[in-house]
Amino acid sequence: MTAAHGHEIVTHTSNLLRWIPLLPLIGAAINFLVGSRIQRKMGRGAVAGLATAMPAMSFVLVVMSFLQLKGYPTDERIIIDHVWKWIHIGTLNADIAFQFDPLSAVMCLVITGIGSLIHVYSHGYMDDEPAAWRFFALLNLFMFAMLCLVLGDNLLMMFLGWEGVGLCSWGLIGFWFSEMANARAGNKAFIVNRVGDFGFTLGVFLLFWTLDSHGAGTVVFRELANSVHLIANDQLWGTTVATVVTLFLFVGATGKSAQIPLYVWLPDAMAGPTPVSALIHAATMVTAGVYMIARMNFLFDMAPFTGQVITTIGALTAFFAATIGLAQNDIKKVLAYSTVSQLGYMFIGVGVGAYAAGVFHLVTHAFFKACLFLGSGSIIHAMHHEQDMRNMGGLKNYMPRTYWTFLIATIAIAGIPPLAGFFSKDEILWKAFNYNPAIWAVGFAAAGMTAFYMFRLVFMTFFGECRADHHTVEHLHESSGFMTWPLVILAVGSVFAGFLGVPAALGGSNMFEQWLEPVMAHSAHGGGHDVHGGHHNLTLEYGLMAGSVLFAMCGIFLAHLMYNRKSINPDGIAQIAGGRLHTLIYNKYYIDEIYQVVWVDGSLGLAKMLSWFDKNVVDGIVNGAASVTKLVSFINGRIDLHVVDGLVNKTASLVHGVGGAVRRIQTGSINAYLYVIVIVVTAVLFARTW
Amino acid sequence: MDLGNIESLAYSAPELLLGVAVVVVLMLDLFLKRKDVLGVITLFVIVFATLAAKLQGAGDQGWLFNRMLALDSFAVFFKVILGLAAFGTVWMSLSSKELENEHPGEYYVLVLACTLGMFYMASATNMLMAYLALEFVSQTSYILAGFLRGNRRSSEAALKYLIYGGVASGAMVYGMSLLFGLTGTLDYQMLGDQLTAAGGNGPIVFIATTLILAGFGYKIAMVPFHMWAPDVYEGAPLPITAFLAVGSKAAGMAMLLRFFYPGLSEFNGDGTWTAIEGVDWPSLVVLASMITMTMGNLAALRQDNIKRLLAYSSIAHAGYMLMGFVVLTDDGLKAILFYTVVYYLMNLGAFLVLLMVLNNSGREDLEGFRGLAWRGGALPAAAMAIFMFSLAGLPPFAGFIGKFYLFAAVVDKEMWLLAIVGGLNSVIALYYYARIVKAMYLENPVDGDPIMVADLPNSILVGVMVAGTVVFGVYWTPVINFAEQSIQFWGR
Amino acid sequence: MENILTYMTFIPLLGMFAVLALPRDNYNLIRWTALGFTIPGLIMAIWLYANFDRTTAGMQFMVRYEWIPRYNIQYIMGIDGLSVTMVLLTGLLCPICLLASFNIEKAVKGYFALFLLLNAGMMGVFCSLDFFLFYIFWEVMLLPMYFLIGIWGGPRREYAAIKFFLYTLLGSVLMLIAMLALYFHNDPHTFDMLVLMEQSGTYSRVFQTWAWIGLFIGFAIKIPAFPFHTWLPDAHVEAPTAISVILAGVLLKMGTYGILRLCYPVLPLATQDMAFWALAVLGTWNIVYGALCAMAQTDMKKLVAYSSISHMGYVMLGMATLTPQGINGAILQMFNHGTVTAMLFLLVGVVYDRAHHRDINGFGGLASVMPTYTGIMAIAFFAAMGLPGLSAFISEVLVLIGAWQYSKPLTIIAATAVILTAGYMLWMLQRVWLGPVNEKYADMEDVTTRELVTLIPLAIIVMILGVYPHAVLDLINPTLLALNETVLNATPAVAQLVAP
Amino acid sequence: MFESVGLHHYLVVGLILFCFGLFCVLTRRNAIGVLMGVELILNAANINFIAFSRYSAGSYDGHVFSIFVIMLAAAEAAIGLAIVLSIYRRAKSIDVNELQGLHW
Repeated sequence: MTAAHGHEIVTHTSNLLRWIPLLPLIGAAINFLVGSRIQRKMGRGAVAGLATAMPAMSFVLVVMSFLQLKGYPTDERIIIDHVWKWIHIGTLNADIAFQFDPLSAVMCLVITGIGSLIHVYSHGYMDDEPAAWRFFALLNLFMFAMLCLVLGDNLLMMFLGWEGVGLCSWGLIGFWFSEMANARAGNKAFIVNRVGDFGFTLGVFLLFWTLDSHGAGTVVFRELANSVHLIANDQLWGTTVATVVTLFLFVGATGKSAQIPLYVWLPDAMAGPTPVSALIHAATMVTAGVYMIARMNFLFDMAPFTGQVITTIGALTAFFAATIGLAQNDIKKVLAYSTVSQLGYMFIGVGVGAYAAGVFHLVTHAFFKACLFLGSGSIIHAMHHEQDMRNMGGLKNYMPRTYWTFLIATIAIAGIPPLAGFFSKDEILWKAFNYNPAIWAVGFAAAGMTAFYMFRLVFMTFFGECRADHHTVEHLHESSGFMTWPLVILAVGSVFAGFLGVPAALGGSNMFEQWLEPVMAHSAHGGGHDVHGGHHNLTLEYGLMAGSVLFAMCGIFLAHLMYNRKSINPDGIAQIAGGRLHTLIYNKYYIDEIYQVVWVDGSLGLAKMLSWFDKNVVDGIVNGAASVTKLVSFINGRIDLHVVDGLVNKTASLVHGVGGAVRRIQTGSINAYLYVIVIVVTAVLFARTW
Repeated sequence: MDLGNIESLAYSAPELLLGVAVVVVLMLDLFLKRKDVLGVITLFVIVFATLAAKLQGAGDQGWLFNRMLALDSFAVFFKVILGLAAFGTVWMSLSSKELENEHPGEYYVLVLACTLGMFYMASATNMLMAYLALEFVSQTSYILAGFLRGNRRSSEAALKYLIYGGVASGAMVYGMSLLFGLTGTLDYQMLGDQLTAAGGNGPIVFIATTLILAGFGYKIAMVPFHMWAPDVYEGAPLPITAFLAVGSKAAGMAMLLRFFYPGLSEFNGDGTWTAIEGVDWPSLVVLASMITMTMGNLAALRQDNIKRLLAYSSIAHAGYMLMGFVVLTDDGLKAILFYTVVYYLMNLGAFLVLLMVLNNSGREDLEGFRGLAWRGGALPAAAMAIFMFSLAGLPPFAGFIGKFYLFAAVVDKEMWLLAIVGGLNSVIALYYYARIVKAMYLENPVDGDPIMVADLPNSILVGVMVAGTVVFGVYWTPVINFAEQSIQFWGR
Repeated sequence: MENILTYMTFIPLLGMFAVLALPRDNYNLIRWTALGFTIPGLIMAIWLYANFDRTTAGMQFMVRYEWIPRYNIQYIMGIDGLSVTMVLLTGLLCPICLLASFNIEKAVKGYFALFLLLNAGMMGVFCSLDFFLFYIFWEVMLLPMYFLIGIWGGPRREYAAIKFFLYTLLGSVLMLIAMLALYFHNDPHTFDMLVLMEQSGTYSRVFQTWAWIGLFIGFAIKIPAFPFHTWLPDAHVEAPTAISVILAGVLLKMGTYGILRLCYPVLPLATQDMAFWALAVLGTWNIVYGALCAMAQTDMKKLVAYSSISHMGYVMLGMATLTPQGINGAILQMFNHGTVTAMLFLLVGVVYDRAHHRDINGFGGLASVMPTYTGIMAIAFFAAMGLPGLSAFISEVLVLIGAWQYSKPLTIIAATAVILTAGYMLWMLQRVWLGPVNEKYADMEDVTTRELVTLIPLAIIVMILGVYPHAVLDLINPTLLALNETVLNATPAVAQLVAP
Repeated sequence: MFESVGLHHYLVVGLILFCFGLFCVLTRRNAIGVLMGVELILNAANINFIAFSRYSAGSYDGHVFSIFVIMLAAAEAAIGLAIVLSIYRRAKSIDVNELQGLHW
C-alpha cells in the first residue's frame, strides 16, 4: 500500500539521471553525423568503440543510481531528474523528465548491461560491414529510446521511447535494406506496432481526460498512482473507465510485445542482424509491453476484466507460438517464436497481478534469450549467414564455447532448476494456477513444448554430422572473443539470475519481489493470491514445480529421441493427421497470409478505391457533368486513363458545355435576334400585366 | 437655373467645340493632302472638348435649352468619360492598319459627331432630346461600324446594327409615345411627378417602361437586347469596337440612369430611392442583370476571337453595372460611376493591346496572342494580363475595386441572390480572361508567329491605362470622390 | 521597429521591382538579388520571435493608418500569437524556397519577381488586421501563384494553374460577400477585424451562420478540406519544387488561419454550431481520406500532396475541439506541417531534379546511392509520421488529446491515421529508397550544398520542436486560450434572450 | 359618325401598325423589307404622338416629336440603303438570312 492512495511521495533529484539516456544519444548523433567519416579514416573499431563506450558509461551511471536508490528507505526510492518542460498546455503537463525507481532500475540494469554486452558482441559480428557506423548509430539510438521508455516519468515520455524503439527496430530490421524482404520486414514491424500505438495513445487520452474531469488530469506516473483511485467509479461504454483504459493500453502492449493478434511482425523481424534480434527482439524492446503494464500496475489492478484478457491472451500466445516453434527450421525463427511464447508467460504474470513475477521473468529471459540469440548469431556468422538448421549439425566440435553457453541458456529456458528460467517461469505458473488452473495448464503445456523445441534446436545444430557444404565446413571456427565473451557473461547470468527471486517456498526471500515492492500496488486480485496460496499450499506448489520440471525433461528426452538418436522419425510425427497439422503449424497457421489479405490488401484496396473516387468522382463533380460519364465508364469496366484524363482535362464540364450552348444562341441571323427581343419582351409583359 | 436657347449656348462649350470641329474637319478634308493631320486635329478637339466639359463641373448647374438638357455634375462626369473614350478611339485610329486607306476625313468627322451625340445623351432630360441624341449616336455608329467598305463583315455588322437599332429605338419611341399620352409631357421630371401623382399606375406604364428599356438596354447591350453586340463588335473596325464598348455603353448607361433615377424614382433624401408605384422596373432589371452577366460570361467561355470575346465580356460587364442600378441607392449609383471609370481604363487598355497585336500580326484571335510574352511582347503581354485580371475583378487592380463597390451596394441591400450570382460569374469570367493570359504566357510561340513590335504611341497610352488600372486599384480615393460628387442630378 | 510588419511585407515587393530592373540575362545577379530581398524578412522574423511578448493575448506591433477614410478602409497590421507563427513560417520558408529555386533556368527574371510578389502577398495576409487589406493580399497571392505554376510547372501545368486559380477565386468571392455583409452589419461600417471581433455579440445567430458559411467555403478551399481539395494534388504535381513548398508550407495554412482569425472570434455563435460538422467531422474525414488516397499514389509529389490533406485535417479537428490542447495543437500543427511538408517537397524535388520523374515505382535503393540525402529524408518522413521526438508528434498528439475530450468516435477514427500514415510513408520509403539499387540511378549525385542549406534548417527546427515545442507553444498559447474563451462564452445576442 | 372617331381608334391603328412593323421585320428576308418594317414601327409611334397631342396632352410636343421621328427615319433609311447597297455590291444579295458571316 505504499505508493497508492495519495500521501506525499518523497522523491530525490539527481541531474545524473539524464545522462543515462543522453550518452547513447550522443553516441548515436556522432555516428550518424560523422560516423562514416570516422569509419573511413579510423576504421570500424573507432565507431564500434565509441558506440560501445556510451552504453557502458550509462551502465555505470545506472549502477551508481541503483546504489543511490538502494540507500534510501523503501518508500522514498524515487529519483527524479527534471530536464525541461515539454508540453504544458491546459491541464496537460508532460515534461522531459526522468524517474528512477526500483522498476526502472531493474530495467535499466538489464538494458544497459545486456545492451553493452551486445554492443561488444556486435563489434565482432559486424566485422565485415561497410556501414557499421549506421548500425552502431542505430543501436545507440535504440539504447537511448529504450532508456527513455523505462526512465520517462510520464506516459508521453514513455511513448517517446516506445515509438523511438520502434523506429530503431525498423531501421535495424531493415539494416540490410538492399534486400527488399528486409525492408519489408522492417515496415511490417513498424506498421503492426503502430496498430498497438493507436490503442496505447487512446488509452492515454482516456485516462488523462477521466482524471481531468476529477480535477487531477496528469500523465505523470507517480501522480497517476496517487490519484488513479479517483476514477474508480467512472463508467464508459458499459464498463469501468479503468477497464477501457487498460484494454487500450494492452492493445499497445500486444503490438510492442508481439502478443496475439499483433505478434506477426516479430518472426519477420529476424531479418535484422542477429545482435539486433538479441537486443531488441528478445531482451529489451519486446518486453516494453510487460514493463508498461508493470509500470501502470495500479491501474491494471483496478480492472480485473483486463487482467483476464491479458492472462488469456498471454496464455494463448505462449501456447500458440510454442506450437509454431515446434516445426520451424530457421534457427532464428525458432528463437523468435520462443520469444513470443516467453512473452506470453510474462503477460500471464502481469495479467494475474503478479507483476513482480512478470518482470522477473523478463529479466531472466533477457539473459538466456540474449544468450541464445547471440549464440545463434555466432553460429550464423560462422556458417556464412546460413540460418536453416537442416544444414547445420555437429557444431559443438567446431564452436565449443558457443555450444556450452548455448546449452546453458537452453536449459535455462527449458526451466530446469536451478537455472534462471526455472525460478521465473514457475513463479508465474504458480501464480497462474492460483488465478485459474486452466491458464496454468496451457502454460504448463507450452513449457513442455518449449523444452522440446529448444532441445530440438540444440540437437539439430550442435549434434550429429555437419550437413553444411564443404566450403562452409572448412571455414568453420569458433567466433572471436568479442562475440564469445558476451556469451559467457550472459550464460553466467542465465545460471544465476534466477537466484534473485527464489520464492519463499524454496527457502528464498524473493529479493526481487521485495525490491519492486514500492512500485507495485497490492490489491485484492494481485498480491492477494500470493499471501493465500504461498503459505497454505506449499505441497501443491512443490508438486507443480516438480511436475513442470518433469514435463520439461520429457520434452527434452523426446527431442533427444527424435533429433539426436533419431529413434523416432520426425517425419512420421509430422504425418499425424495427414500432415495437415504439420503443414498448418509449419506455415504459422497462415496468419500472415490472412493478415495480408484482410488488412494490407484491404486497406490498399480501400485506398485505391478512394483515390479513384477522388480523382474521378469528387474532382468530376466539381468539374461538372463529366463525372457521370466517368462513373458509367468505370462501372462498365472501360475505364481508360486517356478517356478519364481527357474528360478531366479542363473544365470540359457543365459550365463549359453551357457556355458553348449559350454561344450558339448567337446564330448570326438578324431575324433570330429580333425574335429574341420580341419573345422575351412579350413574355415579360404577359407575366407582369397578368 | 433654367435657361432658354440663347443663354444656354454659353454653357455649351464642349458641344459647340465638337459641332464646329465637325464642320471644320469636313472642310479641311477637302484641302489637306496629309490626312493624318485630320486625326491629330480631331484628337486635340476632343481633348479640348473634354477639358471644357470638365471645367463645367466647377460652374453652375441647371437646365439648358428650356429643360431639354441638364447641366449637372452627372452630365459632366459622363462627358469626361465619353471624351476620354473618344480620345482613345482616335488615338487608336491613328495607327490602325485597318483604317489606313478608308477616307480619314469622313471617319474623324463621324467620330466627332458621334461623340457630340453621346455628350447629349449624357445630359438629355427630355424624351425627345434623348431620342434625338440616341439616334444621332446610333446612326453615326452604323456608318462607323460599316466603315470598312471593302470588308463584307464590316458591312454585315453595320446592317445588323442598323436593323437591330432601328427596331429597338422604334420600340422605345412607341413606349415614349405611350408615356407621353399618359402624362402629356416629355420632360423626365414632370413625367415622374405626373406618374407619382397619378398613383396606382396600370399596365400601360409598365409596357411603356419596358419598351423604353429596350431602347436603352440595346445601347448598353443588356440581355435580351444584346444580340447585336457580338456581331457588330466583331465586324466593326477595332477602334470603333472600342468606342462602342466603352463610349456607347457609358452614354447609354448615363441615359438609362437619368431616365430611371430622377425620372421614374423618388429620392428619399437619405441616399436611397424608391421606384414609382406600380412600375416594378427594379426587379425586372435584377433579373436582366443576372441573366446579362451570366449569358455574357458563358458565351465568352469558348470564344477564340478576342474582339468577340471582349464583346461578350462587355455584355457581362453591363450586367455587373446593372447590379448598381437595381439597388436604388446612391451607393449603387456611385458604384456604377466608379465602375465606368475603371471599365474605361481596363477595357480600352485591352482593346489597345489587341490593336497592337492586330497591327503586328493581322490576327485578332487567341492564336494571335500565342506566346506573346516570349516573342518580344513582354510588356504588351504584361499589360494585357493586368487588364484581363482587372476585368476579372482581381485585386490589386482597379477592376476589383469597381466590383467591390458594386457588390457592396448589393450586399448592403441584402440582395443575396444577386450577389452570389455576380460572384459566381466573376469566377466563370476569370476562366476566359485567363485563357488569354494562358495563351500569352503559358503557351510557347509557334514557328511563324511574328516577333511582336510595339509601336510607341499605343504603348504610351497602354502605359497610361496600366498605371490607372494599378494605381486606382490601390488608391482610388480621387476616383470615388469624383464619382460621389457626380451623382447630383439637377432638379432632384 | 514599429513598422516591422510593414517592412516585412513590402521589402519583397521592393525586391520585385528591383529584380524587374535588372538585366534579363544575368541570372546570378537576379538570383542573389532576389535572395537578398527575402533575407531581411527572415532576420525580422527572428527579431520578432525574440521580441514577441509571450504573456499577452492581444495584438502586437500594431500599426494603423488611414487608407480610404471615406469608406473606413484602413491599413492595419499587427500580429498576435495566432499569426506570429505563420509570419515566422513565411519568413523562414521564403528564403529557403528562393534558394531552392536557383536551378530555374526559364525566364529567370520573371520567376524571381513573381516569387517576391508572392512573398509579399503571403506576409500581408498574415499581418493584416483590416479585412479589406486581408482580402487584397489574399487575392494578390493568386496572380503570382498562377504564373509560377503555369509557366514553370510540369506538363499539365496549364490545367493545374487554372484549376487552382478558379477554385481559389470561387472561395474568395464568397468570402467577399461575407466580408461585405460584416462590413454593413456594423455601424459605423468597418473592416477593422478588431472592431468586428468586439461587435461579435451583436450579430444574430442566423446572420452569423450564413456569414460563417461564406467565409468557411473560401477558407476550406485553401485548406483544402474535402470536397474542395481536388485542386491540390494537381497544383502540387505540376508546380516547381519551391512553389510546391510554398503552396503546402504557407498557402494551405491560410485557410485554417483565416478560420481562426475571422470565423472564430467574429462569428463565435456560428462557430459553436458549425464546428462539429464543418470542422471536426470534415477534418477527421480529411485525415483518413487523405491518408488512404496517399496510399494509392504512385507519384511522389501526389503522395505528399495527399498527405498534406491528411495532415491539414488534424488542424481542422484540433481547432474544432475548442480545448486548449486541441487548438494549440492545431496551430502547432500548422507550423509543423509547414516545415515538415516543406522538407518533403524539397526532398522530392532533389530526386526529381536528377531523375526527371517522380514515379515511386521507378526508383529503388536510393539509400545506398545517396546516404546523406536519405538521412535527412528519414527525418522528414518520420516527422510526417508523427514520431515522438520530432515536431509533428507534439501537434498531432495535442490535437488528438483535445479531440478525445470533444468526441471520442472522431478521435478513434482520426487516430487510425497514425497507422495509415506509417503505411503509406514507409511503403513509399521502401519502394524508393530501400531494396536493390536501380541501376539507372546508381550514380546519382548526393545532395549538393545548396540543397543541404535549404534542408538542414528545417530539419533542425523539426527536431528542436519535437523536444521543445514550447518554443512555439509559448508564443501561441495566450492568444489561443483567449480565442477559445471567446467562442465558448459567446451567448446569443440580446434579441434571443427575450424569448420566454 | 365622325365624332365617334376618338383617341382609342388612333391608338388601335397605331398598335396595329406597330404589330405589322414587328411582323415585317421578323419575317422579311429582304433587307429593304426589313427596313420598311422599321419605318412602320416608327410611324406607329408617330400616330400615337399626334393622337395624344391632339386629344390629351394639349401641347405640340407630340407633333414636334413626330416630325423629328420622320426626319430621323428618313436619315436612317438613307444610311440603311447605303449599307444595303454596299452589301449588294459585294454579295449580290440582300437577303438578311444570308448575312450570317458573323456569328457565335
